Amino acid sequence: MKPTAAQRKAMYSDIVRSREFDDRVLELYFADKMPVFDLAKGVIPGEIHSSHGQEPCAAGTMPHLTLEDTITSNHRPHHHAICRGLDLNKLAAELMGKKTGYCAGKGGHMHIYSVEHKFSCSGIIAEGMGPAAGVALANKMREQDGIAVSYMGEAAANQGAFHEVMNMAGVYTLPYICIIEDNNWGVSVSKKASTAIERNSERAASYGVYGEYVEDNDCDLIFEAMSRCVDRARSGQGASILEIQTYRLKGHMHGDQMAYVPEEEVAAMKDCVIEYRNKLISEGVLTEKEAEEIVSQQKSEVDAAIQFGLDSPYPDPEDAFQNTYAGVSK
Amino acid sequence: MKPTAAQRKAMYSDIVRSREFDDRVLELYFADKMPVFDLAKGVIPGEIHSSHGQEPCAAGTMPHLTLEDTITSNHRPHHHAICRGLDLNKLAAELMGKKTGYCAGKGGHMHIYSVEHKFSCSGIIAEGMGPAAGVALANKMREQDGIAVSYMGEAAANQGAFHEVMNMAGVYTLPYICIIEDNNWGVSVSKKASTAIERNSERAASYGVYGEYVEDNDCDLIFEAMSRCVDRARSGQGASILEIQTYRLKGHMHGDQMAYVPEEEVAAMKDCVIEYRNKLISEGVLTEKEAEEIVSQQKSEVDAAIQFGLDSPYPDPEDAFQNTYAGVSK
Amino acid sequence: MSSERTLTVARAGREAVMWEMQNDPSVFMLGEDVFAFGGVFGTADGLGEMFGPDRILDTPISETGFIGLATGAAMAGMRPIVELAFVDFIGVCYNAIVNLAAKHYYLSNGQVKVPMVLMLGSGGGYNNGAQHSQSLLASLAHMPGSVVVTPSNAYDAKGLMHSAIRSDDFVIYSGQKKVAGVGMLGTPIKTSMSVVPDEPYTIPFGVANIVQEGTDLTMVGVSWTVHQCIEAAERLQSEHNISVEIIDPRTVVPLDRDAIFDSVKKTGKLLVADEDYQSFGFTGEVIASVVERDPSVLSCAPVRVANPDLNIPYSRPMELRVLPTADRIVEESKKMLGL
Amino acid sequence: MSSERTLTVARAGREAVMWEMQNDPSVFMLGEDVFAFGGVFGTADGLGEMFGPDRILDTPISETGFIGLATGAAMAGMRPIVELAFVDFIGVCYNAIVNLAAKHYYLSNGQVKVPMVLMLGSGGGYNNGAQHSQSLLASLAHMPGSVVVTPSNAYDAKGLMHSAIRSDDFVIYSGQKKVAGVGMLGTPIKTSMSVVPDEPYTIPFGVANIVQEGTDLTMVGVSWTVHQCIEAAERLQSEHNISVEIIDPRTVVPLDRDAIFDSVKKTGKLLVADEDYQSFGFTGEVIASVVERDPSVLSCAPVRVANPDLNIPYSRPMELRVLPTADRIVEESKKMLGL
Ligand SMILES: Cc1ncc(C[n+]2csc(CCOP(=O)(O)OP(=O)(O)O)c2C)c(N)n1
Ligand SMILES: Cc1ncc(C[n+]2csc(CCOP(=O)(O)OP(=O)(O)O)c2C)c(N)n1
Ligand SMILES: [Mg+2]
Ligand SMILES: [Mg+2]
Repeated sequence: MKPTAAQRKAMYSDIVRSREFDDRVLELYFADKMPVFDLAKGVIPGEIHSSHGQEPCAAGTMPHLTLEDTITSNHRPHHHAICRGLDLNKLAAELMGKKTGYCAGKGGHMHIYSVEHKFSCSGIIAEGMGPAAGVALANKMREQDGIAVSYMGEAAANQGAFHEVMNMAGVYTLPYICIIEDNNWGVSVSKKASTAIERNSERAASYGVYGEYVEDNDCDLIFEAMSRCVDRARSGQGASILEIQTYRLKGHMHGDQMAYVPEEEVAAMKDCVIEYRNKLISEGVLTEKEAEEIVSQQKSEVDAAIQFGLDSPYPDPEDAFQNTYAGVSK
Repeated sequence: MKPTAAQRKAMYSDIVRSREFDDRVLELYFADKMPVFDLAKGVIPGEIHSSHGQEPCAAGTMPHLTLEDTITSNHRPHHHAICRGLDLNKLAAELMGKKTGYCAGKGGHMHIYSVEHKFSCSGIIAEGMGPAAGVALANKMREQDGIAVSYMGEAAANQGAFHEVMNMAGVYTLPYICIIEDNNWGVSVSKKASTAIERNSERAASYGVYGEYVEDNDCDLIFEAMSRCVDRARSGQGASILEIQTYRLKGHMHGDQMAYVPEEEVAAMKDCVIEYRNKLISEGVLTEKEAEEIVSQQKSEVDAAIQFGLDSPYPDPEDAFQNTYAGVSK
Repeated sequence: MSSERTLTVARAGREAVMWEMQNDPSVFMLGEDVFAFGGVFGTADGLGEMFGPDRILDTPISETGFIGLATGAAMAGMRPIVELAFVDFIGVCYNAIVNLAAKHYYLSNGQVKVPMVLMLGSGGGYNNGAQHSQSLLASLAHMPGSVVVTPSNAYDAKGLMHSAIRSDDFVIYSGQKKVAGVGMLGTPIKTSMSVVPDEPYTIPFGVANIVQEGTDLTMVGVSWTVHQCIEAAERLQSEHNISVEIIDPRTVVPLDRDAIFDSVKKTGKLLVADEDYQSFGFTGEVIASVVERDPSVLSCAPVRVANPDLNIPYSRPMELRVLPTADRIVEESKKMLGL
Repeated sequence: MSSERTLTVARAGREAVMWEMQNDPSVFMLGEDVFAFGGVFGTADGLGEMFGPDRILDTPISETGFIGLATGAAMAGMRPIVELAFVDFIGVCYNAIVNLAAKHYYLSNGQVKVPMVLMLGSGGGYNNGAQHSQSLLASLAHMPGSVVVTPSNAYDAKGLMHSAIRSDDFVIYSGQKKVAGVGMLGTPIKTSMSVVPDEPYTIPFGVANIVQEGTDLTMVGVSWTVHQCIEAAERLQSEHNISVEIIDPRTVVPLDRDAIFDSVKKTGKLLVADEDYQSFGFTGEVIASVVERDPSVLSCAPVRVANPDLNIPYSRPMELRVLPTADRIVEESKKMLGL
């Protein structure tokens, strides 16, 4: 299934929104960590893994998912959260550890939960696969609609959980899709140094599931490939591995200088926001003016969200003792 | 490489030796656990996983390995230990928890170690793969001869460790062979119910390693397949998965009634000791008389070993406190 | 109509599972060897036939995978019961237990519930070697976010299983293999069997059971060691006229520190028995919990009877040496009491 | 020629690694991001260039796999140093650590040695969320078969690293991220830096360091909490003229129980500070170790300052609330001392 013009505009809008958000976070991140850089300082502390360059992996896949479907993301969750439609205010506030954030500050950048969006993420590599497949299992058992999708990086495909969950997805014919965003790096280790074969989608053959590789970080190609995987999932044909060639434009986390990435590789990295904009304009789907409107619209929403976060209060220290158990009072 | 007549006789002798040992263990196992069956009772206590039916997987592969090579086995280790040439006396004694056993009673049936045979085994599924691949890595780093082989069941190929180690074996081009004894069952779960694809050897493609499937539990076929894997390992071509179709004749552990195995499947199970004997006799490699001599020779060695175990003393309770650390005194 | 039935721990727990499965379609079980085999320790005996393979789901040997799946199913509103057989296997799925299932509720600030039960079989004493005899309770109880249940008798097993399945929290339900009373481990421990009502009933988490009252010495045990304490107490009573109070916390998370403290306040003496490795474990926690309130309640040094930090040897005499048996408890008690 | 150099913990530890690698060809390092990146916490900074990719081996994100491989390499006579970055990742490889590497020596009755070092970075306090801030020491120290090392300063870091690499035992070398003094975590903690001799030297396992002598109160801390104790002690001294004795066990397995007991015997008061989850952990073990010898050495209830059994919240005010800070230690000490 090819995306309509409206869908393409929406995807463009989504990647811009995600990019604007990440740009503002990046700015804020470094603003108050000087003169001695300290992860613990500033309005946005801790490690931040931005989605710069990988936005199409989310923007191209999410249009196929409804609110009955479930998503698990990983340590690099901003593009997934934003393209899933999470509220920017609550997202920004969570990154700042504010009371108004999705988890009232308990989760942070790597632990964003929105139960209404059936969205969660976590910081342990490949950890999101099991829960996603488990939701798929639950839906299948209850003969209920809803598929499940997990997002992760190419390096995560060498974690044991990948193997175990994909095999179970195959055995139980689950409505589940494992999306692999191949940015060629797991922190500082290149795919070649960590992965015995070229294409993780070919590992689908080990699990009796469908595998597809999208060789360019392009919203349209991703949209089409995802439609095939989603069709399979919804029609009872089982699980897929969807592997997307993408680019990690700003290093593993904020502060990573990428000294280990060969110059030629850096030079060859494509910026999807520019590429897709040019493509849509050249194909007459979007005018320069519309594109600018989208950018300024998203910029202002992001600015407002950041401001919301900044203006929000911190939780009380004693809030740490709330919601420890659902039913047990210790 | 095809086995010579002498090698074939030796393999026959090995499978007989292993079978005789397991038969005597089985006998002893139940002899003193009545009237109320209790795993903790008797001269051989605990769970015992016998090798009945799987002997060729060890007998056909071990002839290619020297004392420079390293072997890790699993929870079903008797045939591996015996075909590797471990001392029957010490083996029997270890199973009885006697002071004269390989580990002076600390290890037991699932933890037999013989450093001179570079042999170890353990009870956690797929746990032996990492250490074997690690020895292979060490040998490669030191440019030292010696390959490493791990033995396990087909159900172990669904454990995350399998994936992680095989991928590393591929990435580092290790002189390592993973032997999968496919007896179609992991305790009570059939391969079909647990494994998304038919052949685990095909998973080799996920790791850039060599994969081979031996479709019959025959010492000669296994010998030949192993020679190809060993050649690759010794000549720097890297790792292999060698999958062997075999039969678990006596259930998962002693006491398992195999109620869950379909009758037709039980009926179709081949007994390698009978099959191979008939084959060698019909091909003129062995006479009936020679075969009988081999059996009685092995029987008497096994009997002597069992007697050695029975006659050996138990360790002192306080021996539990010995060899806790190599260098630390607590 | 309630008949007087004496059940084993395994059967009592299974009865609760059965009732919940019959009455709540969101409850299902998954794990290795549950469908046709009924669970390695009989926890699912007969359930396969009763509920079919879709609700009693056999899994591959992929513990990280299936605990991950169960967590997802629980997040989606199901109530999975995961059978892990040996607690020794937590090593291959510790992350799924402590970093995944045990963290969602808190990190999501209560948005995401994980109403899941993880069933484990712990303990040794039957010569099954170092990787099939461990207790490992502390490695689980140490981590926040889960409830840890350790029934010692059939009555508690059933009530706590009902509570576990109905709980909206992630509950680790740790059975002890010899306490369970499964066939292959010989005659069931007499004191583990109880008259069990037909009807479902629940037992609250965090409320200790005072197994017997006494005045001279408090013993705290969990699961198997409760019975070692009972045996030791009988001998101390009959041979030395010592009156022992025995506390069974029943759940180690949350731990009923009040009950333990109150008892020690009365007796002045504390012995803690645990099958797990001693250091950084249950025994230290119990002792610290008492003395951090008030060390003056102790009239002499408290005593720990646990595994002396050794990997578990296979051989019978050595394994018996490391187990916290009634013999060791009697011996240590006598020293404590100056007998 | 020995110059007076003040080093950070990370650099001092790395110096020992470097020396051992230069002098013993069987020593090598493996883990994620060690070659080009120098280790996430700088533990391998510069080593890649120095020793090349064959001795500073980058691995896939396959912790069970590479700890398994390292164990095998160690069995074959190599001396691998495994870099695991965050201790939080033990969840995915707990089996390889506690059931494999930690069991071979004992189960083989001493036939098979596993001379391997596992390096970990523990601790929070920099808003990195619940899966990148844990301490988890007890989950490792509870399991028999490994040595667990926890240096709090540069001098100890170097000496203990030499000891760890030369040891024929499996050694878990747990660094605390903020104690390490790595760039991205701000200014190094002053008291963690020390003058470090150029020459190699070893520090024995199981011998505590008495950080400072005192007469009124004993504080026991590990790694980061040693520095919280130092800060708290300074304030108690200057503001209330309280003399604190601070004990740093340096290795938690084996634990120098004698040194702790002797100190408490002298001061009569015990406070234990630990960044790990409180229950079933280090604090309970230390307290129990003292009172099981003689509870009468305590003149008042011992106190624990640890994580109050909560998953670690991301947000700064909440995270600070659960950390065992100097503030909390001062406050608790004052209560203890009736101030
Ligand atoms: C089990 C585990 N091991 C290691 C890490 C540390 N870590 C976090 S992200 C990362 C790299 C992940 O690479 P990839 O999966 O390709 O995702 P990317 O960062 O490229 O998006 C690593 C090693 C972790 N979080 N969990
Ligand atoms: C991690 C782990 N999970 C489960 C078990 C329990 N277990 C022991 S053997 C076994 C079945 C193994 O099947 P397979 O690998 O095919 O070997 P086989 O017994 O058929 O020789 C299981 C599930 C274990 N020992 N370790
Ligand atoms: Mg990547
Ligand atoms: Mg099998």
